[in-house]
Amino acid sequence: MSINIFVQSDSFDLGDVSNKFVRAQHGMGAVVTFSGIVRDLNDDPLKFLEIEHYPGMTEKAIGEIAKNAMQRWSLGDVLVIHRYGKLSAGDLIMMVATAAPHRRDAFEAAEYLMDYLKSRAPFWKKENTNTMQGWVDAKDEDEDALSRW
Amino acid sequence: MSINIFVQSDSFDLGDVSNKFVRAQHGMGAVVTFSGIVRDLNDDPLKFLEIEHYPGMTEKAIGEIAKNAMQRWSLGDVLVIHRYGKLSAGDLIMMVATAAPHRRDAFEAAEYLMDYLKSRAPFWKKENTNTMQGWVDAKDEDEDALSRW
Amino acid sequence: MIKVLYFSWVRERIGQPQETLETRAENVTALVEELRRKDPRYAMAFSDLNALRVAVDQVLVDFDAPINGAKEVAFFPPMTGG
Amino acid sequence: MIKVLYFSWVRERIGQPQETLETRAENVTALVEELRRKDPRYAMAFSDLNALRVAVDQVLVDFDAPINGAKEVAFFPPMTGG
Repeated sequence: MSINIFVQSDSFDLGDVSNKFVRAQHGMGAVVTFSGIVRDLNDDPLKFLEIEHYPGMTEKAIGEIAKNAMQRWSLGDVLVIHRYGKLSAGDLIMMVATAAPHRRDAFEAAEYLMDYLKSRAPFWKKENTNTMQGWVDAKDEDEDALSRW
Repeated sequence: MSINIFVQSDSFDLGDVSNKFVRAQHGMGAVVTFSGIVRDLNDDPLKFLEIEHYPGMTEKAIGEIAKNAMQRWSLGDVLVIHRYGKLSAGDLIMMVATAAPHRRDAFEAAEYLMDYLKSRAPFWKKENTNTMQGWVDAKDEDEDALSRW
Repeated sequence: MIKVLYFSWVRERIGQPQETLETRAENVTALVEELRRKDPRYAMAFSDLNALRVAVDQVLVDFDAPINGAKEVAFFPPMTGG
Repeated sequence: MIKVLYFSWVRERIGQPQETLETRAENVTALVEELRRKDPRYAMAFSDLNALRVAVDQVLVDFDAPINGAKEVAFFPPMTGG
């Protein structure tokens, strides 16, 4: 039952990470992964997405979220990878992986991690196109999602 | 927005499948995968798990479940792989993958697929140990899980 | 003529995975009655219908479903996929 | 001496990512008042506290949180991770 957190500018290989994650589990019947992908903008194509973060606090905040998930559900390992820096449409921004004896725990823990990462981990996104650059606003629905837990 | 279903005795590579699945998506911000793993038994080690299925109906039933998910959520592709035959502890039994513009749809669709696969896709599991062999009973909680949808 | 399939412990109790039958049964329940009379193995396999599920032409149905014109009927315990 | 960090558009409006300040403010609100008086750029960045979040020593807190003994205070808009 270990927590692994990587905050990095480098890309990562979802497949490779997923396979290693599954192989490291014992007694677990369920593994859930979530991957976040940079979406293109509809009318004004994205040149790049820039992700800023707060070094130090980021790792601390994600660590707290993961620890809370571990206490709340019966889990094996928990993994979080989150990138910062310049990304292009189609790039993987981040992923989480959760393992559990039973599927419901793995699913709920992954959703919980995502809901908290969205609005409690110190990342900010700036979209850059040929015509504009602007910070992505936080959505009310992301803040509201926390009331579920 | 395509549905891909594979019912097979061969093993599959979760990582490889996940990477190809992500690369095939356009305009999707979220990909969720679920993997089911053969758990070992606590006291009496598993020699092997045998999965029987109903050829023809299996593909049809999973296809219906996936089509219903497509209608219910805003999704990109949906993938289901389910193995039959002899498996050992630690082997991957099955996986689902869902893509969606937003995370909630990808998560809910994956949970929906899993809940229906559990008790509406014609598979049966027989555990074989050194001292016994027996069919795995369906759980009431799996039947109850469908009431959520 | 109708094809009847058995899976999991239903198959094991009856001793074969499938058979082809001549039947005048109009629904699943009537077919089950015919099968029960064939042999004690069938009577045992079909002793508790609550423990069984049935599919007609590969679609899950209730035991009062009609089977007129159906090509295949399958009997099995509750499914355990995933 | 306290380190003050700015992220996202707060950093852009203020024109620097961080600075070290001598302050006698006892809580975040008092520190914000001092910063507002420094320069119009600060006044603009801190014009609507509802649009801002604050962390003291890397933990998210409310604006009435004390900063006595704190090493760093960070101001930023609501986070958009994931």
